[in-house]
Amino acid sequence: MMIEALIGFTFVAALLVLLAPDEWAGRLAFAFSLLPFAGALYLWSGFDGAGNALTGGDIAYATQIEWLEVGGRTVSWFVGVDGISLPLVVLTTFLVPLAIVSAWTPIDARQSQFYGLMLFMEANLLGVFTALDFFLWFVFWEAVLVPMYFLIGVWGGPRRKYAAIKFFVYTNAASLLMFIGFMSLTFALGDTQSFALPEITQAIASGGLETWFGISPDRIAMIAFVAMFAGFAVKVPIVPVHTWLPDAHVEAPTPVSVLLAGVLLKMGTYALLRFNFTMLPDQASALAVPIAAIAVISVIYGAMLALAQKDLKRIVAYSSVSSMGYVILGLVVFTEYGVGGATFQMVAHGLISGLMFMAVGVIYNATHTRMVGDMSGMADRMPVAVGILVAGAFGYMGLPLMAGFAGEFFIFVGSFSAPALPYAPLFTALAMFGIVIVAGYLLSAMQSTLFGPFELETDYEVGPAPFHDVAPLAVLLVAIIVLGVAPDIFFEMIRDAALPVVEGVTING
Amino acid sequence: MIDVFSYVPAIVLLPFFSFLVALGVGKHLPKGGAFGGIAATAGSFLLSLWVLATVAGGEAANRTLYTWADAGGIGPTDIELSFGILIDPLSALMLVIVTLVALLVHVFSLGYMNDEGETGLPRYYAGLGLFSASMLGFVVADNLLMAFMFFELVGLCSYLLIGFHFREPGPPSAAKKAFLVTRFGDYFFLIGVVAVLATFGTAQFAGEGSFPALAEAALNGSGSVAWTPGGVELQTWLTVVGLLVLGGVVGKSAQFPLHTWLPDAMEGPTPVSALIHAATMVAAGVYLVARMYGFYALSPTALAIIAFIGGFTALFAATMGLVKDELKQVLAYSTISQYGYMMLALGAGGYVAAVFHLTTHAFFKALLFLGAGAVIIAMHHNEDMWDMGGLKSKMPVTYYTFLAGSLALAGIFPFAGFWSKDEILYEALVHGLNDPLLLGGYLMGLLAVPVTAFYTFRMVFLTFHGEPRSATARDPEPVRWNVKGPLTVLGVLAVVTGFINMVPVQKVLGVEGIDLLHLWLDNHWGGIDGLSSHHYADIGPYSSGYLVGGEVGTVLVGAAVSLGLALGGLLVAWRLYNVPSPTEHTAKLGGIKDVLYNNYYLDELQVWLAYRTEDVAGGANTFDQGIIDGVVNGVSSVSLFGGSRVRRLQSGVVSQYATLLTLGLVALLLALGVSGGWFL
Amino acid sequence: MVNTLPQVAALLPVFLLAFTGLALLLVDTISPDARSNTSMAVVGALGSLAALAASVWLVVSGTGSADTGGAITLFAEAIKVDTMALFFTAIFASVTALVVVAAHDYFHDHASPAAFYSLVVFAATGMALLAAANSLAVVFVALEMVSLPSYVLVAYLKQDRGSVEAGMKYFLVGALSSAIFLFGISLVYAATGSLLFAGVAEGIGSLAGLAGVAGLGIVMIVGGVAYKTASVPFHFWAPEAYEGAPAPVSAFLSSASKAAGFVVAFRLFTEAFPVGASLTAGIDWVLAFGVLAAVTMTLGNFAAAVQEEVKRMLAYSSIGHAGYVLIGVAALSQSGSANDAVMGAAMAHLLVYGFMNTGAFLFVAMAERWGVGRTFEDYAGLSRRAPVASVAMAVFMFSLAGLPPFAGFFSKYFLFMGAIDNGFLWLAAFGAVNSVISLYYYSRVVKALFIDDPASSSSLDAIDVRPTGLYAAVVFAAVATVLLLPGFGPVIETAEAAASALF
Amino acid sequence: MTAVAASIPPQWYLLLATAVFCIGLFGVLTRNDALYFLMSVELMMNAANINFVAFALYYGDLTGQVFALFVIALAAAEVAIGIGIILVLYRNFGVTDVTVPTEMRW
Repeated sequence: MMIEALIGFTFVAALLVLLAPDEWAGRLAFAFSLLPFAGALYLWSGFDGAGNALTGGDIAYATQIEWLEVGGRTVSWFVGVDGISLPLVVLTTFLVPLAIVSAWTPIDARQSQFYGLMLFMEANLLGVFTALDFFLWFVFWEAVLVPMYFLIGVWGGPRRKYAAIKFFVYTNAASLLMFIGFMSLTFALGDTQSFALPEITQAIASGGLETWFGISPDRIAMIAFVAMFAGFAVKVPIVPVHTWLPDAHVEAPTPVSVLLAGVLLKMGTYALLRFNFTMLPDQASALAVPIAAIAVISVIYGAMLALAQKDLKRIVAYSSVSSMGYVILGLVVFTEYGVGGATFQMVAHGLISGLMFMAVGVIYNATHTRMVGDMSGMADRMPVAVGILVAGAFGYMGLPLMAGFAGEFFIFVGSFSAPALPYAPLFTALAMFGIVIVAGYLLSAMQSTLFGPFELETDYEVGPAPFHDVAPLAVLLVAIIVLGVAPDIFFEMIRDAALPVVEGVTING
Repeated sequence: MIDVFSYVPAIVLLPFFSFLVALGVGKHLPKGGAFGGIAATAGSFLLSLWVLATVAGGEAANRTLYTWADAGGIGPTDIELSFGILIDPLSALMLVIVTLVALLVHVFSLGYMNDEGETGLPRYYAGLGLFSASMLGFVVADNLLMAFMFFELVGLCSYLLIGFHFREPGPPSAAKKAFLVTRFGDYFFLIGVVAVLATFGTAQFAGEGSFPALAEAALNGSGSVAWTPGGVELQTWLTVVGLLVLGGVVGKSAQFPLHTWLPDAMEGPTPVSALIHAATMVAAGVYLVARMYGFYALSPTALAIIAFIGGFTALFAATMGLVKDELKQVLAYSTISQYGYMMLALGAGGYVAAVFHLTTHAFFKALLFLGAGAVIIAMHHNEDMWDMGGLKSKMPVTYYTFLAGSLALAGIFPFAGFWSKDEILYEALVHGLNDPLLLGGYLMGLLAVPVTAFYTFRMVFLTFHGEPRSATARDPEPVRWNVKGPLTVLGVLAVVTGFINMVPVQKVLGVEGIDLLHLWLDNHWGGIDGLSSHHYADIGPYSSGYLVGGEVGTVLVGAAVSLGLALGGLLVAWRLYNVPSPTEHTAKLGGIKDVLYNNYYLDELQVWLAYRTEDVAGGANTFDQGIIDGVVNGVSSVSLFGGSRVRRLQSGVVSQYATLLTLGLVALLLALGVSGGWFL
Repeated sequence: MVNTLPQVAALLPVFLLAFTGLALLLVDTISPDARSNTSMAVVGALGSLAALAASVWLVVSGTGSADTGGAITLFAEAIKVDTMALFFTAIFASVTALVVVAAHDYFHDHASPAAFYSLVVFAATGMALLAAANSLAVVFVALEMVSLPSYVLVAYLKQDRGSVEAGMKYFLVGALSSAIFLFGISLVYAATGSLLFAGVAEGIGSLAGLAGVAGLGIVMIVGGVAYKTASVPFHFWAPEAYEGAPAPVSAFLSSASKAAGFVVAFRLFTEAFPVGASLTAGIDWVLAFGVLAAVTMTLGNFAAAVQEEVKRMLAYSSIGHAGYVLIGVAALSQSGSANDAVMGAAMAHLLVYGFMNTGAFLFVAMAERWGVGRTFEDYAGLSRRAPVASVAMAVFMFSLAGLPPFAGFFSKYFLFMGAIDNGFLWLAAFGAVNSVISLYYYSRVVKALFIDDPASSSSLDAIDVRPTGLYAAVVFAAVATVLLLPGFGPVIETAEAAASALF
Repeated sequence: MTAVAASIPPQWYLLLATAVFCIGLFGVLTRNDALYFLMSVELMMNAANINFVAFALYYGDLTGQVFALFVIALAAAEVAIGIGIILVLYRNFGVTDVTVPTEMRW
């Protein structure tokens, strides 16, 4: 019942914060958000899962309660964690308190609503990462969008309304596509009478797919795979369905960007791993080349776009597209290092992009501009914040002994000689070139904004950032370095859960 | 007996702690944390000496200390990614060099930074500490991945230190360039690392299961590799991998065409330049090749390419050094050129020669940079040699040590540089006689000798001789012990280091046992199997050929030629510049002059490339905003337009509703009727 | 316990509603002045709640369900009480209760509110009867019992040109449709010689060359149903009627009356015109409904997406939802394994819809009560002054759009699921695309309420009163909409049981 | 009498009813005046009645006949309400032309 307690408490906390007066809503929300983190650490400390939850491994903290039955199929409250979902749970509960603290400075209106929605979103995110029943999962998956819609729409920048609706409609359209794909899959599984993901996965693995309204099993699987991939691709996002992301990021307030990049994008990759690559590995390996091509395009194209941006947030946003490309590559190669590295990269990128957005936000708080051209020599005025920003940027460039390098390197090692992917070395080498471009645009942006003589058009004095702005940055940086020096903290359990996925695939040719 | 090797991590960690201390509480410490750094590097230096002694005592270490990650790869076993230490004669020697230079640079910094009242000293010493730590970690690395990681950290530190004066426009740009250009090289290095792991399932340097050993076994058929890309033959693939790793070397060791960052890097504080050029960053590249020489030796093609790049860079950089006006610029190009020599040596199978030159160069180049630093202090940070002159009498210590360094650099007997450079050329010659590409490298290296001597002494004469050409030169600022001390130490070393490896003497006079470095690297006192020079010679492709008079004759001829050329260059410089008031003679070069001034327009080329890339990015952005996002927004506007059409149906006139309603019903009737065949 | 009571007790909810209506008339005659508003509202509310309680109790006690001896038929089989009938009676009763409570505030200053309540309750009675009809005759009579009061209700504001125009259009289209419906019945009678569903089904099974007549009749009946459910092409009255009518009436019509139309459809096209028999007779009404469903939801959503007035947007959206629910009939198939699933989902959706849509219209009623205006712009920033109501409205909007964690999500997705399960992927796809569009315009309301800033500082001053009844109704509807998600299990299972009893 | 009625083949009744229905429909579609509209609708309903009565005879059961009576009553009620609505329509718009009130559209 730990997971239920975790989610339930977060919901309650959200409610209480909603009702709290604005003055101390922020502090209260922070205090509350620490408990889920503690809870997640407790889950971690007592983690006894083994293998992959979907392929019949031992699920930790599993509870399955029948909820309702429809069309002869049971929908149940079924939650639990394995080596893939637990790190993401920890990541979520870890990022939210920091994001809340980073909101203290910028959020100055309707605080209680803001923090309440943040916690509400956290609760749903936890649900997404722990749910093991499709319907339950889908409820949380969709429910994440609502608070996000408000967070962008109410507290966002000038074009917030456009960004919010775009995000909302775009991602919902995607989920519907995915929904239809998954449903046709379940109905082709004639004798599986539940929506429990493990059951469905194992049924498919044991050839449970039947001809359905004259469509052959293979074709159904392929249709479902494509539909789900397309649906999740929007969430990740992958080129060419990425255009909602920069708008959303640019308009969203800093703490929301942190969660958007840090956790929400991971929902997409997590779902891809769970559904497409774990349930339908053979379709995945049949489509390996096009998927890898998309991944590489995302990496290079996203990086090129970032290179062309002048808005610091846009830069980081596009580089997220680029980083997610690595994850896709890692998933499609079906090697232990590849899949495990992809999962690890989710966590690593969550921390690093969170740090970047936070740091940019701290500068924005002081300068009220994010345009590269508008400022220079910020290092002179806010040395600590800038110092951490620089460190974070190098983390983003994949500096060894920081989390980002571990994730990317695992993926590269896994993918370079992957038998599941034709021309693997070529794809890998191409994707790797991203590390050069990323260095290019981050260094240029830093040079012109952080260094050189201090210049900024303001009528007030720009001083060092307040402590509660810098503290979260420092915490994140430490976490990134720790994870980079000792990736096994997560990687051990991740690869334990990733192995069955890898073994699930039959390599053709 | 206590195990010294368990203290090796301390060698790396001590400077790291000094980094933490300086970063954390540096502003509350005297001298901004300088003493912490000095203490740390001193400690590392002593430990390194101890390690050196132990290795001399016949011990060596190749241990895995910490598993970073471990998961299933391709092939039978997991790929384990780990950290460890590999202590053999080579790394032990390198440890001593690095720690010594780092220590001296720390001491010198007291004079150069503190006494000059620089701000941000904690940041500076933190940088130095991290820099030393990274380099030491790189030196002791027992596998390619660990090496790569610290290689990257070295790059980071160079970025931080070159950009130390971040409030000025120049340094940040130079720092960016340094990191980017080396990053470009490291891109290939990274592919190389991944390729090695994929191919052999391990990245260990030494031992039975190490990748050089596996490659060797696979080539002579007594073993096999885990994976090779489809359709690529093993020998070719190994060459490709070697060249990929070489990419990183070319970047860090500033070889053509990735050398352009190094002259700009002079924007950093002079002690940092000394550290970068003598012992850390630039040395890292060459050291890496030496470290995995057992792998390169298996691929003649790779060796030939290394040799040619080296030789070409040696000459190419030297020519650019001819016309520079700033003191440090000249030294910068001399560095590029000297590392070119080392690459030539490695490519030519002169493993020992390369390490030898690495050693001597570390000392005399550190000396030259620190000397230059002293001059710069004296000149109130004016680096233009045309404003100097006549400093000889004002600052004798600096002058004589600097002179020793210059003689070494120019390769004048019996200074350190002579021995090492002579051996390189000798190796290139004897091996090159059977290998045209190598011979080309040799000839370029030989041509570079007089050029080097010329620009070196042009520098010396312009700086120290003749009449003072500016007010500051007439009354330079004095320097203190903390500057003179390091200079003296290095000056001595620049003179004597050559004697650790007097191969020519041995060959000519037949005195055994004076080629200490050869014996040292040949595991004469012990080491690790498979990492010895003769093993490299065995697996290497080269056979020696001799000119008239067999070996001895070749030795003498070679030495004589190179020494003669060096002296020639020196004399020309003497004639032109050792006069009371020297003038520019670059006009004599005519058109070439501009080319040399502008470094063969290579920077322009790279800038041009950067701009083109930005254009492409801009195009991609337009495409993204216009086409891809346009489609997205198009969908919504189209549906809204459709909606505004649909609503027009609702005309508000009820009788029209009746009509439409009836028509709809009739349509339905007809459709179903026809399909159902009611009217038949 | 059914055995202990006379069979006719199964009609308890209907009787309760009828008596309530009469009681209201009585109260009105006793105290005919405007002050009777409150007392009328109380009586009406109590009566409808009693009916609700009764129907729920009957459902729980398993009256008319398969496991307690099957449906209860009364009056020479003209009436048939089964789970579905009671299920829908519950929907009608709850909507009525909400509307009555809300109306108390809406008509607080109306000259003669009394008649309103009795009309609403009588209409509800008709609906309840409709749900239990087992003969075409009863269907028609009950249908008129629903329609006639509705015409009056729409035109209830006699001084308001909008209300009158709406009433006129509603009435004329309604009259025409019922005529068509009636003629359809007569043709079916002509072809089959019976008005009882069972008899009709029999006749359909053995049509001797009269397939054409029966077909014409059935299609005309489809037309009648389409009118009641506001589906294309009989939907034209809906936007005007809903826009012009007093908001509580719009709520009543768009929720209860629509549901009434569907209960007829469900019964007719399972018991009177079974799929198999009709298809063999060459009467492919499944296709007809499929086309209607697709066209209806598309038209409704596209038109709703471009409205300026919230009320009219809701009107079109309710057309769109009619399209969704039509899937419940359109996705039936002869050999389909999920017939009961899809129809049950449709019923469940109607129940949920009864709450969320009524709530939405009642929020509009509140806005009209405040007099803040009708367009999206007028709603800007309402959340600043009326947070509770605005949150409730947001709940309704997201639920209508089919977003979790609200009930509309489940009902809608079970609907699509059932369609997919029965092989009607294309219908589900239509529904999905439309849901995306609907998301756009529903979120426009939320955007106006929460995100947009008020047009002017004074524009919110209109919100000076806190109409208790309206608030109560809206909040109750919102709570129900939320609680129906966790509590969806019994609902969907009852609905499926009810549906499966029809096949 | 009954024999006569019964001797007429049912198709004719169908045709008659359909004809009356179409006439009514025609009226609905062509007349703009609310009252004419109403009358035409009545006509359509009576067409249905013809069917009921005729086929009640044809099948020999009374259901249709009885139902016809129901329908007549309902039609009357409908007319009553219709007239009422047309009355308020006239009060507000001053016309009985149904094409005039078009304040609500699109």
